[in-house]
Amino acid sequence: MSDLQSALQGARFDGYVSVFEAQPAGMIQLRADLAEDAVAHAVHRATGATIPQPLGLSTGDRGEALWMAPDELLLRVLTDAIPELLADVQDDLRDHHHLALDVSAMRTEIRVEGAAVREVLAKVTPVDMETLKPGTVRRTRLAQVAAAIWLSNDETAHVLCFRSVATYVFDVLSVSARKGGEVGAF
Amino acid sequence: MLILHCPYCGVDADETELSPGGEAHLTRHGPGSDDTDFESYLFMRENPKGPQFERWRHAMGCGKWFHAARHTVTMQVFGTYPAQTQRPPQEILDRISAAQPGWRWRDLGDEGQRA
Amino acid sequence: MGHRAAPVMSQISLNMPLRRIYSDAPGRTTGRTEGTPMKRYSAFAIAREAFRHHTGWTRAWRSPAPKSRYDVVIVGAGGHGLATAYWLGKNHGITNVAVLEKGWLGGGNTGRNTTIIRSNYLQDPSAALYEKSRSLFETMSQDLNYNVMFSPRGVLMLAQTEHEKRGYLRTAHANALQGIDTRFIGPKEVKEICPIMNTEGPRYPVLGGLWQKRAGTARHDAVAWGYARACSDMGMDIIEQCEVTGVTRDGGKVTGVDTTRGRIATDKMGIVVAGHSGRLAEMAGFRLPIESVPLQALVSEPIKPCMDIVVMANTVHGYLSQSDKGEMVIGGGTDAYNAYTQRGSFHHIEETVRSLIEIFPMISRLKMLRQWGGIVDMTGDRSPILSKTPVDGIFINCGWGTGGFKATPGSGFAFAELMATGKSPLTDAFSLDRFREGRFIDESVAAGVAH
Amino acid sequence: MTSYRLTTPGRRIVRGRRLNFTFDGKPHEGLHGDTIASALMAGGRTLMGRSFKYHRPRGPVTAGHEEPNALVGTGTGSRFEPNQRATTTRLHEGLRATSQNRWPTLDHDIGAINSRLSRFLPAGFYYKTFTWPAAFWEKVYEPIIRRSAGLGRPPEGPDADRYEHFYAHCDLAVVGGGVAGIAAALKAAREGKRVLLLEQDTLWGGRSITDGTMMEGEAPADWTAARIAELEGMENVTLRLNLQGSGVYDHGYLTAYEWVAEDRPGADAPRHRLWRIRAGHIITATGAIERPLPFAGNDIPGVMLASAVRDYVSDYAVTPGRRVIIVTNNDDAYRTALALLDAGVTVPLVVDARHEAAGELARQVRDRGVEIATASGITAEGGKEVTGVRVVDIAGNGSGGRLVRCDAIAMSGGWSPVPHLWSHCGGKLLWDDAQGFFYPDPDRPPLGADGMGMVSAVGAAAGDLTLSRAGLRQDSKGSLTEQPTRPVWVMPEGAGPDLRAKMFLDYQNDVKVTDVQLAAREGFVSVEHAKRYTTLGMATDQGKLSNINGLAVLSAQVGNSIPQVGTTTFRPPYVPISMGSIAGAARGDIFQPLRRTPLHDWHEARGTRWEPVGHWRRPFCYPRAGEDPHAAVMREVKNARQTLGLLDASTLGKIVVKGPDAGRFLDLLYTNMMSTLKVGRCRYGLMCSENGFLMDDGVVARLTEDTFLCHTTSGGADRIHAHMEEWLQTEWWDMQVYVANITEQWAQIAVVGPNARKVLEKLGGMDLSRDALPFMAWAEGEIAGLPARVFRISFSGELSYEIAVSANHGKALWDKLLSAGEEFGVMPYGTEALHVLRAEKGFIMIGDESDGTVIPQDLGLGWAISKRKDDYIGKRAQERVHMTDPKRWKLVGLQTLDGSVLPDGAYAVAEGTNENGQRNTQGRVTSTYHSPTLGHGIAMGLVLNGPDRMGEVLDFPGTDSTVHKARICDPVFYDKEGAKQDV
Ligand SMILES: Cc1cc2nc3c(=O)[nH]c(=O)nc-3n(C[C@H](O)[C@H](O)[C@H](O)COP(=O)(O)OP(=O)(O)OC[C@H]3O[C@@H](n4cnc5c(N)ncnc54)[C@H](O)[C@@H]3O)c2cc1C
Ligand SMILES: NC(=O)c1ccc[n+]([C@@H]2O[C@H](COP(=O)([O-])OP(=O)(O)OC[C@H]3O[C@@H](n4cnc5c(N)ncnc54)[C@H](O)[C@@H]3O)[C@@H](O)[C@H]2O)c1
Ligand SMILES: Cc1cc2nc3c(=O)[nH]c(=O)nc-3n(C[C@H](O)[C@H](O)[C@H](O)COP(=O)(O)O)c2cc1C
Ligand SMILES: [Zn+2]
Repeated sequence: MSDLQSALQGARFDGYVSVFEAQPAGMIQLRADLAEDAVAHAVHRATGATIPQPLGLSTGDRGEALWMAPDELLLRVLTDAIPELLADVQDDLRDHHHLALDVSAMRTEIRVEGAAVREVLAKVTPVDMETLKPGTVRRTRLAQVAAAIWLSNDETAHVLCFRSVATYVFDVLSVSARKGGEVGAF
Repeated sequence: MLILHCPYCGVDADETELSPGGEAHLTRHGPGSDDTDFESYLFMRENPKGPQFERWRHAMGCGKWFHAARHTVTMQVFGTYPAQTQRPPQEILDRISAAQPGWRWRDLGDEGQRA
Repeated sequence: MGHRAAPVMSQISLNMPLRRIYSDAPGRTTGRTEGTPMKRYSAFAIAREAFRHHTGWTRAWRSPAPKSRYDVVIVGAGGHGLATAYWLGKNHGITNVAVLEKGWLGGGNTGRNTTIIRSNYLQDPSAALYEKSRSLFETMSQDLNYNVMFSPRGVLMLAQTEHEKRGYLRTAHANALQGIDTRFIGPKEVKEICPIMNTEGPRYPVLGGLWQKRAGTARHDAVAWGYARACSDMGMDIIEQCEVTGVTRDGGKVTGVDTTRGRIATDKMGIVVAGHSGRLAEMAGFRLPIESVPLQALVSEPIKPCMDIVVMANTVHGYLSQSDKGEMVIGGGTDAYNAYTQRGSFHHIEETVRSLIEIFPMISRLKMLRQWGGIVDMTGDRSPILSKTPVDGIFINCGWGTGGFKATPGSGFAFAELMATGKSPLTDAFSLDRFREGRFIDESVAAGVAH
Repeated sequence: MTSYRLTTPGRRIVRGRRLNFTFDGKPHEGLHGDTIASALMAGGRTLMGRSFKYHRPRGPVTAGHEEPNALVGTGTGSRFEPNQRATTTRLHEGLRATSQNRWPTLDHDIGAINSRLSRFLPAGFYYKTFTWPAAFWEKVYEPIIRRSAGLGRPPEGPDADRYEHFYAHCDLAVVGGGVAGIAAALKAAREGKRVLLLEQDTLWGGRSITDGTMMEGEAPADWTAARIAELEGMENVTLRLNLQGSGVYDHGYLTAYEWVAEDRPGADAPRHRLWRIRAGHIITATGAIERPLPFAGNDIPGVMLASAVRDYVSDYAVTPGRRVIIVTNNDDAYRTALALLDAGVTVPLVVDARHEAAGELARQVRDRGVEIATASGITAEGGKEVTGVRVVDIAGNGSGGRLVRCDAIAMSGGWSPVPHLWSHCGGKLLWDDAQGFFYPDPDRPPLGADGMGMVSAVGAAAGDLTLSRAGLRQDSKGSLTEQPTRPVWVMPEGAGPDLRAKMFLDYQNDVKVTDVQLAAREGFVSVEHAKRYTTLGMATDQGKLSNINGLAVLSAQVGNSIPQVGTTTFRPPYVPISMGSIAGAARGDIFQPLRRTPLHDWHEARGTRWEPVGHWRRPFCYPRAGEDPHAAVMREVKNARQTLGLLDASTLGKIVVKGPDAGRFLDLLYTNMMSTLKVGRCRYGLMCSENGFLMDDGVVARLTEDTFLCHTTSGGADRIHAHMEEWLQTEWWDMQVYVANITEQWAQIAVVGPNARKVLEKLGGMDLSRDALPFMAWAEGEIAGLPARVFRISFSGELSYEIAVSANHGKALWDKLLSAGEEFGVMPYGTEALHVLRAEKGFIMIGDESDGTVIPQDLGLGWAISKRKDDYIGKRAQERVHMTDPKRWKLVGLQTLDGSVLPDGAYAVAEGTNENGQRNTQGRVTSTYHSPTLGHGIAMGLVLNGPDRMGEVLDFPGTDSTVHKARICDPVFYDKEGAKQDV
């Protein structure tokens, strides 16, 4: 769709790691009692994934579920699937107190790639990046804003931030990734 | 620069991920309440030089409010616990008493006074 | 052997022949241990002393042991406590006064503030009190025969948002009716007064500022020392290393205090202990709408003069001036949680410095020499309390929070009047009952303001 | 010209690599590895600075971070920096150094006159004088005092370099990479702990490399190299040089300062990096610093710490002189004699304060033919350089004595552990009387979050100067048992005032023994008072050299023991750190987050004048070429009234509240009744704080039976969302309600004006007729092919639609509106036009009509306060006497008699003055604008009994002595019936 405009319009910076805007994903914010079977069912139907452990991420064939809070998940699926999946979730949880919203446009994912991703992130977040395991999702502070950070492997970091500060976060990460700033501590 | 354990998401959170919310275990006084009660609910504070029960929000993390028992001089943290609690867990009270024998929290009255 | 000696020990010291020395009617000379009058300070005195290696100088204030009873006991020898004692003597003839200090006098917030003095407050009661105070600073050095280096170099409060600008315009109007000389000035004049400032932004271009020309700074320690010397000279006892540990009452009336140097009787007592107000109130049996939080400051290494005014940038929470010695004195934010450590969290230093670099880019290449904190007493409406209390005979002066240094002389003046006569027009609005009545004095309304 | 470069090797310098630099504009040459100080000394210059107060000529006393004297400016322009320690600043090609605090030149400084006048300028003299005549202080004295302030010249303009932060975590951080630190790190690392070992120097090994004897059978350098190699091979260890422990804060937070590219100006690398380390435990292995000896003339250039002399010889192959006399109270200084002798420098004499010099080191020195004068002290002779010493009886008054010629003096007053980091967060110290120093009390460490000690000290930093407690056997060739030190605080001990006035304690601030004694005499007996009265320890070295000597002098004068007098408070940073490093990368574009709406770039490209609103930026107006902002605002207002305006309303907060109890919850949150709102409808609502004051307002739309969408002010979204979560989590946690802040999911555009419907119909997709979508209703559908929610609400009083589309579609919708609106003369308008439009309608604005002291009742908003509810947040507070006081100022309209615009923030005066002599007032202006629609000024204000005083005229004095007269009127100036918005 030509009308679609992501926050960073595909921006990219190559320093001693690469920083770039990831393909926009469809996102559903789900608040519910995560212990209920119906919730597990709805999440599975939408993503193919199970309910993640606290601070976890679980992957299914249609998408993934990120643990955001004890009563909150973020489901990441294909953008085009959103209207249908959202309706499904709402339908599945019809009789359960819950909140499910399309929040696809509200957040931006920035990818950081390279051998030094941990180090670059360690310049801007108080999380222990050296020991953060791939698959652990940390909602935390990145420079002066909130963000969720996780590694999918040792050389790929995902940073999820609010759309309005996407440029800020991108700039902050780019400055941190500038050549000459290598720390070499981890 | 505090680190507090968020009892909801299990993270040992850096102070900069958190936002403080003042004294914990205040009783809300609404319409019809006595002037003194209302004044003390809104303004009068324990402000102890010693162990204090206080509210925190894991603002940049899971967003949940929790309570912490912290010493305002030594900065020792005796424990954190969910905000949906009327009184501090006994084990935390015990821990405070161990660190500070004879300690007593005014609002807990005699209950809070441990040997 | 420290000052925290058991009360029993100090009881003994009470039996020492001190009463003989101090029971005389208070006066200029009789109060002094040496029996010699206080030496007047002057350039001639220095010249005279220079030729005898400055051996002729005597103590600036005496160090007496406590008597068993005083007409008035002031707890806390910070600026406000000492100023209260001074005006009790000077205006009300009450000189049988003890000022009790748990540490060294002036060692609380008086000794650790960024020394900004101004009176351009919005609300009438504040403006009255702070302007009284500012005007007393004008003559303090002569009044005390002690150079407190009041430096009315001008204070500029920057407006960096439309909202802030409108707030200062409002303050300027209020000040005009309160008899306070302030002016809202535009960005061009800002740049002229303070050339090292980057007024162009880019983030928060300077839209102007509220300028009070006769506001400024003073040497904070000297204020405490000058008052201590003057009080001592009136025969008052300033007793350091004497911590109040309890308040004794007879029903609803105060009868005295327990201290680390023994029990002292009095039926009139002023609590002037800033961050420790809640503790003293607890001893006296009441609660206060106060929370104690650390507030931090820092200084850079000294450099040659580059800035001749005080700048307060409230949008970004940074306060900057250059001391007479050359350091840039920088004030920042408070921790938002209670603590009694005079430290504070590092990220506030970071926030403050970051903001000030934005406005004063040159300080990026200065170095931070030292950072410290004080415990400030924040009230529910961020305005001070000068008031009677639920206990008869106990008066409280507290809640100055992040901005009470400037109020030191005025606060003492008004509080002494309240203590001596039971009423002062300057303190009326600052009574404790305002919280119950919902009658707040909120200064933050025009634009976030501190110090 | 007595200092020079030796031919012996220096372990830090590379002989072949010459570097050119300048000092005060004159060319100099140094070697790779040199500091500015070592290079200048190699070139024969020891005079490097002037002291603060007396402008005394000064040379380096140290070879390290504790240097008080040799401070210079480096660099030029945007890389100029004052007060750099010449003793630690590494040389680089082209470096430009300048001396400080002198005029016209370093060698001939007019200010040195102060030194002659020093007897008139004792400690605290300014408190005693300059008060008469009163006016002179401000006009004459203070300007003079101020002009003489400071050391270096201020930096210029923006900084050309960049900085950054780094967060590191470990079980154990070891500060100091001397042998004690290395051993501690190794022990923990072998136990599997995550260890960070940091060393401020460029080399490992600390003092032991120069001073140490054999360690566990190895030479210290070999011992060090082997241990470092082992540590380097371990996964769980991070080793860093050039990284200085800077401050210890609560809960194991350690800041550290890294010199990354300071010696590579212009390199694309951060100059400094500030580390924030979270350590489970911290070990300070920071070693010890040598103390100067207080003898007369101890500040003459050429007088140096004995260890520094040794360092210059062995590290840089530089000697401060050809004939160097050693003066000491301990054995360690004899190492300097040996080092000098080994390097071929003459040591005519060692002066030892002790009654005998019987140690092994002394024997070695004596064996090499050097005379040792025991039970002796010195006074130094010289002006800008040392010319000799007078050897005097240590117990005497300093008179007489024989003169021995020399050109440098190496002094040692014993060693003091470096306790700074230990003390920053509350660690306590013990006094060692024999060695004359304070050291960390292991039983009173700073406490961590768990209430246990979080810092420990090892090695010399723990007072274990010979490392016997560290378990490091410094075995040696011979038996090197050292003889006890004899603490000396004044040399000679019986010196009279003339000599004591030349014994410097704090070099930089020119605090002498006599100053401290004067302070004590005047009652400044608390160490903290003495510090502040004399400025002892307040210079850029923070008393690293002066503190102990100073308080020993104080305690002797006061008659208390040294531990009774105690130390002053140690504060971070350990050594000054650049402000740039504290701010880190946060400057320029990323100084603070800038929040951008999906239309931000469009506004920017359009040359909008921005207004910061929280971290957002909103267009204030869109001036056209040649148009001033006021004219732009007037044009934008008129256009919206007459035809069609567009406003980027994306920053308005949008919070979804859902659940079975959502209605009940909102009834508590808002003053209005929200639970009765019908699905499909909107209602304006007010929120108060629990203290009763108005805090936010906005339109609430009921989306479904159990779902509401709450709009908040732009600045309020996060705050109100947090406010809701707080009440739900901490008070009403039994309620079944979820809230979500989805502000940024939506781009929201207000389409405003008589042609609003037409332009939307042109875009097509939804029935937006009055019947299908009446005023205060909302609907979901498509506009121009984009899924949208449309709210028929109006903050302008015109026909108005607020259209929300996915943020991804915001720009597309905006573009379509602009092109479809072209035929109607569409124009975007900014926040200021928005303000004028709402003011013409008498709509209140949070932050203008409300200021945190205003309750809804003041604003005539009683209709929005439900009388049927038992409770809402703020209700109880509004029952207090002051809140129900009939004398509260109430909202009215104000119109000047002459049509002019009332000044912003003006007050309406009343008769007379109050008790404090302030003019009485009876109201104030809250909003004031020129209304282009009405052609005159309009204002709102709060006035005493205002609503009952319609038509009355009030006086509003300006700040310029003009008085503006304004009549009280209805606050709704335009379209009182509300016909225009409801068409
Ligand atoms: C970092 C910082 C910056 C500031 N900047 C400014 C500024 O720029 N301008 C400004 O106007 N204000 C400023 N302030 C605020 C100002 O310092 C204070 O409001 C003011 O100094 C308070 O004076 P005081 O005499 O009431 O309290 P203090 O000076 O704190 O005196 C209280 C005294 O009471 C003593 N005490 C406490 N408990 C007991 C006890 N039980 N027994 C005996 N004695 C006791 C304490 O030891 C202390 O000496 C700042 C404060 C800080 C911390
Ligand atoms: N006999 C004596 O009189 C005497 C006196 C002093 C030292 N010594 C000798 O000194 C050595 C002591 O060994 P040690 O390891 O305890 O101390 P050390 O002085 O050898 O090592 C301390 C190290 O810590 C570093 N350091 C200091 N502060 C720092 C900071 N804030 N951040 C980072 N690094 C910092 C220093 O640069 C140094 O390398 C032994 O060789 C001992 O014999 C002897
Ligand atoms: C206005 C002002 C200026 C200061 N200037 C210096 C200074 O030049 N050098 C210094 O070491 N400390 C300076 N300080 C800080 C004091 O050394 C000290 O840190 C502060 O008074 C708090 O006391 P404490 O650190 O002993 O707790 C200054 C403090 C103030 C309030
Ligand atoms: Zn959490």
